[in-house]
Amino acid sequence: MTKIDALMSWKEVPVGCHVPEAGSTVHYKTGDWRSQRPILDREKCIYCAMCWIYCPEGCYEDMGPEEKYYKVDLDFCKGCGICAHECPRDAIEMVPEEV
Amino acid sequence: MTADAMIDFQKMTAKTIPAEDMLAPGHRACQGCGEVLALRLLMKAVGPETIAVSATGCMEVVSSTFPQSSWRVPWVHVAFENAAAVASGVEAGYKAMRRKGRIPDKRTAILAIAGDGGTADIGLQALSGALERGHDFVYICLDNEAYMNTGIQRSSSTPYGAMTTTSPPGKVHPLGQITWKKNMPAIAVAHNVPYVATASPAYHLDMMNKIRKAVAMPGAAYLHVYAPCPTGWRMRPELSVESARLVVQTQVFPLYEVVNGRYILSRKVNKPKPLKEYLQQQGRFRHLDDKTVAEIEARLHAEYDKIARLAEADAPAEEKEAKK
Amino acid sequence: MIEVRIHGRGGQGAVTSAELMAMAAIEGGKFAQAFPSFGPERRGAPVTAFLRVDDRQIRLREKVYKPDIVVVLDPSVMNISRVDEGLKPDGLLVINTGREAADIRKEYAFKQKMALVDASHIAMEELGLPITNTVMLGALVKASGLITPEAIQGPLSRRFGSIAARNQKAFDRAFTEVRMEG
Amino acid sequence: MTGRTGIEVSLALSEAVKMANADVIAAYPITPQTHIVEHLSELVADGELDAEFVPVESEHSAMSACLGSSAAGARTFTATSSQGLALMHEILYIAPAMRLPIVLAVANRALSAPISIWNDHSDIMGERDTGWIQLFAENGQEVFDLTLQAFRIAEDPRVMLPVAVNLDGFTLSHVIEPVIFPEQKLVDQFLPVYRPQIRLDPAKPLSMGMFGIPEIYTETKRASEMALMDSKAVIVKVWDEFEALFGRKYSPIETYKTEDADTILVSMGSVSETAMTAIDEMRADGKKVGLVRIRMWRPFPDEEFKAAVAGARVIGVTDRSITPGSHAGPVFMEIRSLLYALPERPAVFGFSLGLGGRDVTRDNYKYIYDQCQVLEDTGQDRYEMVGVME
Repeated sequence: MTKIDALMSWKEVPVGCHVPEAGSTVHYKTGDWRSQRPILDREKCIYCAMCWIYCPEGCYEDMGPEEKYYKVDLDFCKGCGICAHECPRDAIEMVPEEV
Repeated sequence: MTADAMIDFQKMTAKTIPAEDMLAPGHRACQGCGEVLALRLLMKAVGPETIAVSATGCMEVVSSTFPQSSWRVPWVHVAFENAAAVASGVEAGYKAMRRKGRIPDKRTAILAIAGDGGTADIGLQALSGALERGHDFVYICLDNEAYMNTGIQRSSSTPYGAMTTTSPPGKVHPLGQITWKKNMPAIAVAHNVPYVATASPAYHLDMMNKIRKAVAMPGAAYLHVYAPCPTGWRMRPELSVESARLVVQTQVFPLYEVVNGRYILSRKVNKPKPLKEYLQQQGRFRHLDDKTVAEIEARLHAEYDKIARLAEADAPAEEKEAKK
Repeated sequence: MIEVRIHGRGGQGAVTSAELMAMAAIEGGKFAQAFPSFGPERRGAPVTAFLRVDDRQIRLREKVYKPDIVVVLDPSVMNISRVDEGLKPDGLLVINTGREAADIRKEYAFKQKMALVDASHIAMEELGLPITNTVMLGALVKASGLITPEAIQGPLSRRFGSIAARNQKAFDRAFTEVRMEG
Repeated sequence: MTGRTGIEVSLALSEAVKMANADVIAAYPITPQTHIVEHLSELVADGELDAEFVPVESEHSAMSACLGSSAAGARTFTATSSQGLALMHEILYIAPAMRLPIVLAVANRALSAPISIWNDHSDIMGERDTGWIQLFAENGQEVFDLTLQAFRIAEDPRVMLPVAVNLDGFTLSHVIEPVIFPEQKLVDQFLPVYRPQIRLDPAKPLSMGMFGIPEIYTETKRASEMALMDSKAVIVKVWDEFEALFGRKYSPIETYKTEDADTILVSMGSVSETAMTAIDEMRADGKKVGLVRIRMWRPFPDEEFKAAVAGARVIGVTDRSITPGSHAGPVFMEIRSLLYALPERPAVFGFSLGLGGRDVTRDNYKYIYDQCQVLEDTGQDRYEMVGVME
């Protein structure tokens, strides 16, 4: 298991300072970078996947053919607003995070 | 394209895009980064049987802060100017070990990934060497048109008229960047590699299929990917994809392939949108006057026409016939 | 330890002759060293090569300053440098020349023993080329006894492959035709 | 090739790479390294060595390709000299930090300007602090042996560090001399197939070459420094094993007639042989002089060196390079600072010689011996560039 924080004894540094756990930035939550969050209006959503495709974080999850929408993972969403801007039905609105 | 490579190459459709990402979230790219978006989609398209080599740069830094990595494929970074050389070594090592029976006899995609500085400037020699030697790998240039990682300095890939921190428009020199963008795809084509292509993340399926084709093609391939940088371009972050679309629609960045020397236009732009639509979203072009914009537009249209003419000249006879 | 200095011009095989001698000596169980005068000299420029042969391990990486034997592959080199420089008083000069010994001694004032052979002539007849290195080895081996004449056969055949027989013949002729003087 | 053969040392080195069954050779030609890579490309072209020969477009790319190949898990070799090594400089640091067991032969040559193709140690001294294991050979047999050993040492799971085998350019690389070649099966016993514990493998994805923030950088440096220091014990074990199999002994520090010596000269590389002959001649003249040869330059064998010079009154250290601006050469500085902490320390004097192919002779060592006595007698402390025309 990769350590999450970088503070460690030199004896604990993995050989070559390599990181053995693939995709381990999932332990680093970028959601707190966000000053606005996307809110989806499921009434308008046509399940076209553009938010899922164009999210630079890859933080939209396909909820499947039953639910027919994509759900944002706020642990990682940085609030860039691409999903809202690219949505062909204007189904996503960016709203400020509460201060 | 050889017949064998054609057979291996399965075109991806909107329905067959894999759910899995090979680049995990939690990376530290800027809000709205078009480069990391392009990279994520490219990695999704190539899938897990891949080894990635990164040059120093934004994508390397944001994905690999110890003790975490965003990479779900084996990944190595060595330095700035040598991604192509490192990938050459990975490829040679794999080839030798496969031949000697030490690893399974299957094809592993080997990617070298660098920014425009790591490609068109400091990494050009290593890239030229690797393309000329014909290693079986794909070189991806993620072009955000300046040295963004170090703070938006100009590169040879910075477009004419763009403001960067080392091409500032001043009282005596008001233009900003005074040189025209280096034509990297043409340099790659000059190496007679089997596959060269340009791509934009706004045309995601086109881009994802190009990387798949590049991987399927035996030998060296070069992919030049437009990578919007809201931070470096002084642009609102939500406009990354739109700018990646406009750059194609304005003929600034033509999408094409060069397959075994034959030019194919991926997207014909017969009625280009006004250049101004593309420029006005980006603060880096704010200082340009209308006259300069018109000059730039004329030159970019001429560049586009060159590619279009090459594609037309190379088109198969039946296609030309059909046109008549 | 016997130290040999070979004078020639770039392309005449001075280095090769030192190498072949060293290989032959080593195969005969001796210790030997062969090395060129390291430099950027191109074809035609005067060059030297060095050879050391001993019965025990050679622990010396200097150039050869006081040779026991000097070999001259190309007589024209004698006009541009003192080939006998540093040559020990009881040393030996092995020279490619068709001229009389007295002539040579008079012109160059060599004080040491000389072994003369018309290597250029033999080379043209046997090899069809004015390359005198293997020819001169025949003279060197005969005049010095550094190795047995048979010892050269292995290195010659490995180096020259299909033309080894012709080189061997050139070597043999020089071995027989060499003229000792002094 | 087996048994005792007369062969050019560069070719003997290539034969060692062949017997080591290297997987990848990435190299760029530079004098005087060329014969090594020419012969390797012949061996590959003839199918005698089943390897990929990558004819890169520069030494920078040579070392970069080596990192890639080694990270992929392949046994990897390259060779260079001088400017070529300097061009590799940036990448040299990265190999040990990423624990990649590359073997590099350096046919040592001077650095420009003026351009010089001839031998000295300026090239490798510029790479002293890159974190590589650095070994020096004195003759052709050692070049062959050290090259084989280098793979074994580098790839030892306890080591996993790159190794540079140094051989003097021309002075050693271009000499034909006797070399004993072992049987292949003995080599295979000494050097098994390389099976790295970690490598770039899609079945087990890992990331190499990370971004190190200040909170971790110091610790990573400490970890690689300790790996280098700890490699000494493993190297010595490998040498013991080598001796048992092949009958030739290697030590981090090697001595010659030092037992009762009051003056000890220190040298590295092939000129040590000339120095030994000079010692013989001085001994014949009744001088109590001995020689210490540094085989293992990095990691520096502190304890072995101190033991080797114990009892000496004066030490004359020879350098084949200079450290401009410091009045000292790198080997001299190393040794003087090492011995400074001794309660009863000898006088240590530094001399540089043999720069840019200037011939290193027995007379040089005799002169250095004499100068050591003068300096000590007169209480002077002066670094000297031997043979410089005033």
